[in-house]
Amino acid sequence: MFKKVLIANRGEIAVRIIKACQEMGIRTVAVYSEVDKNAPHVQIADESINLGDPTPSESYLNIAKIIENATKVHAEAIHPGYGFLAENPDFAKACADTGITFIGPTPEVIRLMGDKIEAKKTIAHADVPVIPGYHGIQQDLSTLLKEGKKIGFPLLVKATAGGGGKGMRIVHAESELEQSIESAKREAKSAFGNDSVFLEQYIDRPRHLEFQILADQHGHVIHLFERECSIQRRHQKIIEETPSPMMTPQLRETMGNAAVAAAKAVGYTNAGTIEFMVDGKQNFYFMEMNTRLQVEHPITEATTGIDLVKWQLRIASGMELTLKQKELTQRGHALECRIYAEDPSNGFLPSIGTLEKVDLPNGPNIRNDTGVETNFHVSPYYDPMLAKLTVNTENREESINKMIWALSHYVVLGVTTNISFLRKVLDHPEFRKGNITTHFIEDYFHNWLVTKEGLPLDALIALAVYDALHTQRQEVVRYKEADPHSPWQHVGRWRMGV
Amino acid sequence: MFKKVLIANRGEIAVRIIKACQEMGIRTVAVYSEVDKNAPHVQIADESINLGDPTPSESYLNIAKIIENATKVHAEAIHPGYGFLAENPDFAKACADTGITFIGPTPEVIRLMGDKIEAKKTIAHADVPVIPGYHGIQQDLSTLLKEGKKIGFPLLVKATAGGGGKGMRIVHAESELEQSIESAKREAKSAFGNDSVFLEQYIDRPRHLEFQILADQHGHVIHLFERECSIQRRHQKIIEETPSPMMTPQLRETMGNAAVAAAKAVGYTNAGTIEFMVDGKQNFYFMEMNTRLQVEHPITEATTGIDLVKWQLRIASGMELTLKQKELTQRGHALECRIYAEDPSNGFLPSIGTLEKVDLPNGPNIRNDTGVETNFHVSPYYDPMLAKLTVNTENREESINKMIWALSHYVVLGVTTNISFLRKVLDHPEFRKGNITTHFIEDYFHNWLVTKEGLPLDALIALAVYDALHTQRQEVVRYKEADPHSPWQHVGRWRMGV
Amino acid sequence: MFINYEHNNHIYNVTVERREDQFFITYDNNEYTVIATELKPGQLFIQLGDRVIKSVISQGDENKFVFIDGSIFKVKRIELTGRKKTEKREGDLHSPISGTIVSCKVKEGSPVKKDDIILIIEAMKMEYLIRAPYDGVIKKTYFKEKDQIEIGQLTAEIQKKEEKNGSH
Amino acid sequence: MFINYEHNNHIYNVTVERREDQFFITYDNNEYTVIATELKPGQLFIQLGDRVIKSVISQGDENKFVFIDGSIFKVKRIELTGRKKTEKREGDLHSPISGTIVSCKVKEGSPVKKDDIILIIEAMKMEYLIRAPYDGVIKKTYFKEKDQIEIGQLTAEIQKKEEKNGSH
Repeated sequence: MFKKVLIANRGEIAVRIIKACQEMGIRTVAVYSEVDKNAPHVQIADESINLGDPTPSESYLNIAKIIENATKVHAEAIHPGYGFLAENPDFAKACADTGITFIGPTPEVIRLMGDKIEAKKTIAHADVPVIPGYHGIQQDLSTLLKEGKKIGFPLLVKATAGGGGKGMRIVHAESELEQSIESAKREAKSAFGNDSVFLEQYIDRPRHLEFQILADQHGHVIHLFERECSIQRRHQKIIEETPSPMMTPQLRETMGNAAVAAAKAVGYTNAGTIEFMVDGKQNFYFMEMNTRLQVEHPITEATTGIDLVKWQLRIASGMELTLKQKELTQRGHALECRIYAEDPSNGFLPSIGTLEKVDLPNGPNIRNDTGVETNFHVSPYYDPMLAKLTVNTENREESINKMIWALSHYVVLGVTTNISFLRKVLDHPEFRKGNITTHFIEDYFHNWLVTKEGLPLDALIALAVYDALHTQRQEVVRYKEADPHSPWQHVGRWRMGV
Repeated sequence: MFKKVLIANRGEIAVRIIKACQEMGIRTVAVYSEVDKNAPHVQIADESINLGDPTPSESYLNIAKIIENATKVHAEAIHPGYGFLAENPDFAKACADTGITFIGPTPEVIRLMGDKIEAKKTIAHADVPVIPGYHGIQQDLSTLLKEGKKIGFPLLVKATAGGGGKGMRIVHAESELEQSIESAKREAKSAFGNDSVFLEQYIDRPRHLEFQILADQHGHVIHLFERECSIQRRHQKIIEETPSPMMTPQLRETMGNAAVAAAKAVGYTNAGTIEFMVDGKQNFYFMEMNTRLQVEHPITEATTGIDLVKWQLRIASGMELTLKQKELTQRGHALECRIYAEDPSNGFLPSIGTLEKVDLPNGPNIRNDTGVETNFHVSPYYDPMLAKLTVNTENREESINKMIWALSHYVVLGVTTNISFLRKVLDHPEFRKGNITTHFIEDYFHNWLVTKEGLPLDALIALAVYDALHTQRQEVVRYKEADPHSPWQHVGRWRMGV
Repeated sequence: MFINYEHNNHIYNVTVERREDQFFITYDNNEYTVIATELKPGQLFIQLGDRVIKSVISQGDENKFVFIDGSIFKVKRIELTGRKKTEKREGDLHSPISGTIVSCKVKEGSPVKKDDIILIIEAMKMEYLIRAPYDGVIKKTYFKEKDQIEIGQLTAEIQKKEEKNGSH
Repeated sequence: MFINYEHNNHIYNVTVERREDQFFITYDNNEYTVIATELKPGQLFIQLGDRVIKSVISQGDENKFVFIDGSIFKVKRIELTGRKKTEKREGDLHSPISGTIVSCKVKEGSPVKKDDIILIIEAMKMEYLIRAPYDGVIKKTYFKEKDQIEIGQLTAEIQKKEEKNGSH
């Protein structure tokens, strides 16, 4: 096993990986940009390296700087987390070239799966169903317009290098096609440095299901069952669960086998995820493979009892995957909510500011993954996801109730968050019934507002108490500053009946 | 299901029960004595009742006061937790007489199992092995001395009404017998109001194993596998784990069936625990039945995925136990440490004081059950257990490593705790091998000292930094108070080089 | 002590007097007597008769955040000194976010139709569009490509088509 | 600034000077230069060259508690003004805990043998025994049954057998 691992990431995922390493006796090295110098992942690591400028390209995305530092501190391996460099084949290659183990698949597999067109072609050869569409190299507007019309509407425009909903547009009518292609290309260029897009038949109100894969370097490949990730806003997941309320044992076996076949077809190693789109008739189509740890991996850990990050480390160090498909069990039900600094009643706009108070819910089977704390400043440089909240119980209904309890005790003050919104989604009758699709938020929460009503009486009472408790002190201070020679007699009005 | 439940307890167990109720939509009522008025269990409950005087008999043990208040607030049921009134048949009876559901077995079963003599006789009839001994009503010294000599040495003197090691003595030679009987009787009188004792053959270096039982009011009884609780100090458990490192599938089935038979023999309902003593040849003997939730229930919850408190509530409300023995699975490994305010290098003497800082470790599969927080005052009125720390992983070795990591990040300042001691026990080679008995602490940690060495350099550096940071501010304030007209010039010595 | 709280453009007038741990609060012609403790900074435990109010309050530079019963409210304490609140205007041309201008689609003098894109702001790797609220002519633009923009800053002014004179 | 820390009857002499977030510490003729931040009250993040020291310190009435590397040390900051520490005497007759006297086995004038029980203190439902440290005669008892006793209080005085004169 490695003696020292560098974690090329920040936030909750860096914290989570550092803890796994430390439990295994591996020394950890955090990297950080200026604005993160006191962030939790830096505090918890055994060593840390300042990468400087907070602009991602200068720090968390700077391959040369990270490799150079990893060499300097003698890190034997680098864990990329998710996002940033996790799916960058050049980074994986640069690690290999320097003799550092990249904790993930080979650069070739990352490159292949990163090219959404080639990925689909390769996977289709393994007899895994894919969606009809145009995945050609011709990227001129007229070709794309022509191919789009051939596929018909609705259709999807998506960045070839994409992920997380960036560079993605749904086109409902021919008239929108041109502008959508241009806008998707511009966003793709900015996010991935590559403006190539593909077009696909758009399935209305599908479910998003994915299978977790673990594969070692000795040819063993297993899946750890499904995750249902249909609840999305702006094409990004906000609530994930397992097992899926729509899943049957037969379909689970069929899809699980397809996922293993897909991973085998590309010679996959380490942890990865095969994403499928499922229509109303239980037809499923390969969408893409994420060649890294997934944000929502905790729900799989909760229901299988497996620690995915520890297995990533073991596999990367060359150990054999001793878990057997037949011995794996999926037990109970787990639910994850992503806590975002964003305003759900205003288009989910990110919210920036200082977290004046963070107080997390805790209790049996409540898991908090967080990279922030009281006084942390949420900056515009990085993703506005603050934390993840995961619960697991004996069944779906209990998980929903536990999650609602936990969200009701989740205190984050100083920025607007999606916490109240998540509670409302979980408590929606159609969600409770399990009738969910990727359009759930649009269908039921289109013009949602946090508070149509005004301030409740209890809030006014609490505010008044707070101000009565705190004004006195403030006013005394103010007075002192103004006139230090007669400290008390003018303060009367503010010193209430003591 | 109940609409409102009163929790007749305090500390971590009251907090844990309140959370379970709230997740199920049940309104909760906390009770507290004066010293607990701002305790976590009061903060989290929906309502709370002041019982007054902190002396247990005036508050948490005061049956009349609790019943009266439960009636006043219209609580439909009372959960007694563990300790205090949990195994008091008069309390269960008083609840029944007032039309309040006692969450536990019937008063008759509590009374029977509370009488250790009658309990053993009854259980022996169900063909469950018990240890040879004297369990007679004759409690005069000469009878006890005569019976003791008949059993031979070593033997055990134990309070009939006892539990938790109170009123218990091991007698190694005839010469110690008289004093031990007297001292056990005195302690039993003080703790339980009953000085009756029994004598038993003493098994040298046994293991302490127990089986968790759930039984509904419709005749269904299941067990939820074993817990190994051999690691004890002063006859009280401090580390528990499941599965036991000595357990085999065959023995598990035999003992599990014996536990279910014992529970059925007494018409048991709700959650309970059958405690066994196991000798070096895998012979097991029934010791006693605890007719309540056990302190160490979280390790069973972690490995079975079952929420025991929620099932207690369901069973008490008359619902059927839908869990089937065959469908239950025991997965992975779980470990619990009890965090005590006590000094392991000084005879485990309880430590009293204010918790100046509490900061708990967190991470995947780390569970904190706690009833204290920063600024909580640990008083001499109640048990010095502050919290429980539970971890679960894929196997025993990983659990030990995770627990050591968690204990190394467990901050409790202001009182002496057993945290460093627990780490040393877990890291002992014989513990790691699973070679544990109830004598483990005596055998390997008899004269243990926290620090033979002095203060490490890092501690001195941290202290110096701390004092440099904090002295300045204090001195400035002190100065200001002394002479408000010339605020800065005299402060020089303390304002270091700003 | 008289206090005015603003929440969602609504103003609440409250008075509070304190006597040790007792607080006398009036709102909307009702008086409430409560007993309160601040357990930890900002964490209040308030008893109003039989009822318990639990709340966590934080004091930012401008706003207070109030956590109560699982909901959070953003509230401003204001002085009523005759100043009128600036009303939110139809078709907001203010930036909803701090970010970078990645594209400016109009010039001063350009005619625009309702919902035309005026400029595109990128923040945290997502794009936000500022669209024309009505048909008209661009009177002034305040930003060009690559400029930084702060939340609330005005991006442009439009002369509305139907209007006779310049201001809107 | 000169500081003396006491831990386990040992005294450590340290000096510290501060310049912004830099601290110059000398101990045992070595100087250490560190950069330190107090992340949260009492939570220190200290860089000593390549090495990071993480510590949490609390300030009680008398003692400081230092959490470092998973261990906790109880330390007292003391002024060295010529006062001598009171030495712990052989056979401690001071109460190790605050509690209630449940039984007093001796009277003034009673002869006792080494390890005889002098009194029994109950605290938190457990019993603690005070035993005679040597053979002798009880010179004075300070408590009777049902009395409250505080940690550190002297329970009794014994006149040692071999000794010629009264004091010990």
